[in-house]
Amino acid sequence: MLKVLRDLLRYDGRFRLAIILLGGVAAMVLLSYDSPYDPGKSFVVPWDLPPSREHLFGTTSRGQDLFWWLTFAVRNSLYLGIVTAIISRVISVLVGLTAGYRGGWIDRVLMAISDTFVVLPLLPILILLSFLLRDSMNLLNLAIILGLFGWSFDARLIRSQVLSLRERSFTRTAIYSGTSGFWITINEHLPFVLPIVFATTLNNILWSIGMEVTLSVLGLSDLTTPTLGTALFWANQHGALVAGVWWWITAPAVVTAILFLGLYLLFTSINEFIDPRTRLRLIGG
Amino acid sequence: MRKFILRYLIPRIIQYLTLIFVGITVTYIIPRLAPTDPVEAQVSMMIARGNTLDPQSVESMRAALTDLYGLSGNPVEQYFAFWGRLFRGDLGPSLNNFPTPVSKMIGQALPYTLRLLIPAVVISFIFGNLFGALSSYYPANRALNVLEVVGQVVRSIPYYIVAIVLLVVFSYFIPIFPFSGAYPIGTRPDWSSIDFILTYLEHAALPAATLILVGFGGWFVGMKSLTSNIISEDYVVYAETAGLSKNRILVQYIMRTAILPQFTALAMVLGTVFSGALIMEVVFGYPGIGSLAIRAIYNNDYSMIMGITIYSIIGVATAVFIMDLLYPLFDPRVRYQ
Amino acid sequence: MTLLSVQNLHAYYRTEAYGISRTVRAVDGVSFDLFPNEIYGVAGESSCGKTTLIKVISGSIKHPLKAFEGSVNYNFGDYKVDMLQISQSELRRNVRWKRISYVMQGSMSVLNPVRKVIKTFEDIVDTHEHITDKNEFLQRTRTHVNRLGLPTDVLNAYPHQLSGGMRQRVAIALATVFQPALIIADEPTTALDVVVQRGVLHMIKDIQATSNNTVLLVTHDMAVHANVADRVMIMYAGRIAEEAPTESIFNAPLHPYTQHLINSLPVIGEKSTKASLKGSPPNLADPPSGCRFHPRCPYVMDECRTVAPDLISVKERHRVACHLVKEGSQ
Amino acid sequence: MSANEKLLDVQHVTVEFHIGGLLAGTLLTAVNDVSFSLESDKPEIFTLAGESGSGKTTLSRLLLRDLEPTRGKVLFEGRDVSTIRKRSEFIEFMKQVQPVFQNPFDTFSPLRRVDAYLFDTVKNFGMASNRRDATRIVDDALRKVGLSLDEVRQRYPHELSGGQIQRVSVARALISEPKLVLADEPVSMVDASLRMEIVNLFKKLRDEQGVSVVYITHDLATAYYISDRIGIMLRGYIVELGPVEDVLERPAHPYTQLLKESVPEPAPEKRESWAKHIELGTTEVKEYGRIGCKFAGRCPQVMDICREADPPDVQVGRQTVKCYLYAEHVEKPQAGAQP
Repeated sequence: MLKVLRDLLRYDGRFRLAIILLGGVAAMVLLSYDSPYDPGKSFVVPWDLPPSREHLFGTTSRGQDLFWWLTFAVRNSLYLGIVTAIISRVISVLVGLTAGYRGGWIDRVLMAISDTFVVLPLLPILILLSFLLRDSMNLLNLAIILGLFGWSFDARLIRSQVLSLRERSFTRTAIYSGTSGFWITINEHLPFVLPIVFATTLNNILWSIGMEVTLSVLGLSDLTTPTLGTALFWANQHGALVAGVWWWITAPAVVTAILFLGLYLLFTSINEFIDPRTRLRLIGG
Repeated sequence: MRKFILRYLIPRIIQYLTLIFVGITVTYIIPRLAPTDPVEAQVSMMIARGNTLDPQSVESMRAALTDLYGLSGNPVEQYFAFWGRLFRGDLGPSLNNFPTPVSKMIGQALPYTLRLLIPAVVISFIFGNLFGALSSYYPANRALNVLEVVGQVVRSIPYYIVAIVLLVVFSYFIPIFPFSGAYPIGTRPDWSSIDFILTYLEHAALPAATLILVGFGGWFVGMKSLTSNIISEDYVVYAETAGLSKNRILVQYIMRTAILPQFTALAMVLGTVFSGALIMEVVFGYPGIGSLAIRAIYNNDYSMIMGITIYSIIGVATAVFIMDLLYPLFDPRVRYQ
Repeated sequence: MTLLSVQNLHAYYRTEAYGISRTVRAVDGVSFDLFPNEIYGVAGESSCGKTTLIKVISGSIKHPLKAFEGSVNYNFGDYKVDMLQISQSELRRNVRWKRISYVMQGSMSVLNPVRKVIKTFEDIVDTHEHITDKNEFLQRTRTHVNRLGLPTDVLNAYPHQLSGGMRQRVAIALATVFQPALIIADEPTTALDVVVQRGVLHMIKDIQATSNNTVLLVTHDMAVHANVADRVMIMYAGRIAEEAPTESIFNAPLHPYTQHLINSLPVIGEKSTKASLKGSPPNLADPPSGCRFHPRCPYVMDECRTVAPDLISVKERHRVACHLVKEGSQ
Repeated sequence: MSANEKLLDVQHVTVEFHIGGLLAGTLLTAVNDVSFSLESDKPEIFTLAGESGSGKTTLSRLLLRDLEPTRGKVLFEGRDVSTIRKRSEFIEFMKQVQPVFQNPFDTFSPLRRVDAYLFDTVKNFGMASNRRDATRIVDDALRKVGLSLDEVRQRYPHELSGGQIQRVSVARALISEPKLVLADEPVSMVDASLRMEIVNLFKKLRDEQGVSVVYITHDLATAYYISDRIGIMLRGYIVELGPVEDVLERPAHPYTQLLKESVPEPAPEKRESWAKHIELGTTEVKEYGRIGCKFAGRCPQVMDICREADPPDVQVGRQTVKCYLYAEHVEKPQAGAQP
């Protein structure tokens, strides 16, 4: 594991950049535990101050220190992303492996459902849903909803991988070694599916954080919880740009961009590394 | 032809109908999951906001809402009544602009969204695919590598953030483009005037640019990974060995096959791009379905949100269906089984 | 006169990934000549370097493959060229297809899947001769295809509508539109059934017999060489083990490896026990010292472990690389 | 088990596939009314030979209970294998019937070590109660194929040669001491210098372990080399069946004759007969749908009746031939058939 990290650090520029960007993000998350200000309170510092040594990202029109407020926002957004990813991964792996290995009508039904989820315009539906659940909408509920909507494409990906694995001779070797379906899935198929699961996890985190931003900007999430989305919502509410408080919009946008870029680079670099083809090339196959 | 209908057409029609069926059913079920009585909540909210409505209007609104939520009769009857109304194209009146029908307002906003969405999709699809293919065919080209980095970066960032960045840069720090709207406040749309069309384009520039940028990145990266596989296919290697010119190989041998899965992908992402267009309208204050939606959210115009959702589902499903039907025109492998 | 003269060719693959670099010595010191009007067979097991050899002599060297040493000289009579020095544009203009054409391994999939077969003919002919009269081109292509015994319908079909054998024959038709001096056929019948294989090989033989050009036939199937080739080269681990006219290779093989290849072939009507060689073909990233065959050779001597044998001529047109065989002797 | 019970008895099996289409589509008969049997008291190597699309692989899946026949029965030691339902019964069946696959580099997952499959087999079939016994059983099986556990322990497939993996594959099949091994093209992807070793292994299995082998191949030369009996398949039918010497030295069916003649011999002096021109049908793909004999389109001795109905099975010497040329009541053409 350490060797893998060392190799990636040494030979992959994307990975290095990802580590630097995400290192910054991780530092913010850690700092949030030692924040001098309570993010729930307003007017704890002078308002509308531009970025300075004292207030790294400036202060908002609501009298909050933007840097410290954003440390909470990053933490909460990541939390949302990870919870969503876990929920949707569980669904997509279960659906994908089942549809792929069982085949037949189970496969057809599961894939009809997942195709529908792929194609449906999610935003209007999420708007409707969040609109109706606005009062009980907190970070966890939003994560659950996004998780329930974000599995379909990846399930299809996993299914098609399993379908092709099922036709490979080694699956039949395992069958005639007396191995049960469960262990075939675990021992023979999962090692090929894991890279997909991993890659899609990062992708899904990106997607759900982006969705949260979108819904928050529309005023449809729990606006009292600091997230990257609500940061932008409040900036818009106070007409930050018109009022000349440009940093209020710019800082969360830049932090979001850094987080996304970091995760995306990590995704592409690791994805290439754990691709069985690359792995085979490495072990000399 | 019979085979084509049975093997290609019918499965797709079934898929189309399933899509609409599931989508609409989900929209039907969602309000029923809400913890409070939506009708009373809506009515009291409207009254509390001090909208001056005479008791008769309140009653008819309550009736309209009950009808809209489909709350009269047992669940099965409700469900069928819901479908019945859909077939009549009747989505009820907007609560905020009572009694203007939702359909009419959506009808007015839709052209703005489409005028933004369609050119953006077409432009990003063409250029993203073109440069994606070029970049895998000429891996050493510096300019293409720069383009790839831009594409990769932009692709991963949500529409909203890209829009904000463009807005801050190009209308705040370097004020080239207008802040918001489809045309200056106070002007009347006049499609015969060149000046009007120019300002219209000027207003559409940033939202369209955002959609194009993000779309470009997606198509670029997708095409690059597709073509980098196709490049090592036997028939491409063969064409190279046969001495065909690079341009001919790129267009007729590489892009021609790689573009086919991209058409399928286009159908798949239409829903996402549509969602992106809605966000653009919100950020840039551009009149369209997205602006309609955000106003509906602020004004608690439930029937409008419901209408937008249903229309979006039907619209996207239909667009995907049409693209599926057109696909065999491009792929002989489907045409002649 | 020689058509092609390959001298001391060394072509290696060099790859690097995450700090692990590998050099695969796929072709390591190969010299041979090709003459006009012959079918020259190249035989060998998987990863003996035969495919790499073809890549180099057809001018398809691409990273990570690189020719490190040696020369590949063609003499087409009116035009002479060194394949290792030629520019891409010249290669395309003067050599590809007009003088050297190629029937690829897995030729079943050389046709563009989304275009009709005739379009591929059109692309190739237009590239090299610029079609001005479309009708004349169509007429000429139909005649060409007919002469090779294929129905003209295939021209208007998409590749997926043709059977594997038919696609293979179309690929051969494509390779012969310009009557090239050299046709390189890389495992042209490997995926085909025996009956179809026979038909396809007949087609290749007929073409050679009528146009008197040179065919370089690469296949691992010794029985095919016995029936098709005029001369055969046996490759082992990136080097030539033996080269001789087909009759000599089959009736008087000198290299222990060749002897084994031929003696171990089962034949209908003969049930005597056949044996395998011990060990496995070497890994070309780390080949054995001395003679590369020595770990598997039944007659191995001390000399074989340290000194690589030279490829020597034992009699006319018969060369072998083995310490057991001395120059001029048998 | 009664004395005259057969090891494997295939009775008139037919496999039909529906191709494409939810509602319509075509019916493809991959295996058509095939019957043959293997005796239980006399181990033998039985070859099913045919070209791609002849149905030999479908037939092998049928014997492995991977597929169910549309019609007919496969009996193993008197039991209809399609009645195997419970997992425990299937395990018992698999202990007796084991496969060896074609592509050595796909037989084991490239991401798993090969010995894991050997130990899995021991464990799943309940062959050993502890690790030491398991190791001994695995090592014994490997020794039967000329390897040892030390040579394959902790090795990934790519670290072994094709020939070695194929031997490991045979060793795995031998662990449960089966009575029947089904080998589907086991040497077609193995290098020539290693091929005979695998082929000889099957002979050894028959002679020393008493294992019967169903050898599936397109290669008539190796078939001749190792088998006792052979069945030639064409588009789902067995067109000729009998002792391998009779079938391949004196083929009776015109298709077998064409096949045998098309096999190139490694003898340059015999070029002439191979080089005799043959007519290649352009309709190879359409033979499946043909009514009557599937070879009628290419047969040099074709008669009208061949295109009308399936030919009968006729006993010619020790061979069973599916051809009208040998049927008594059929008017033979003037040209006459070869002996």
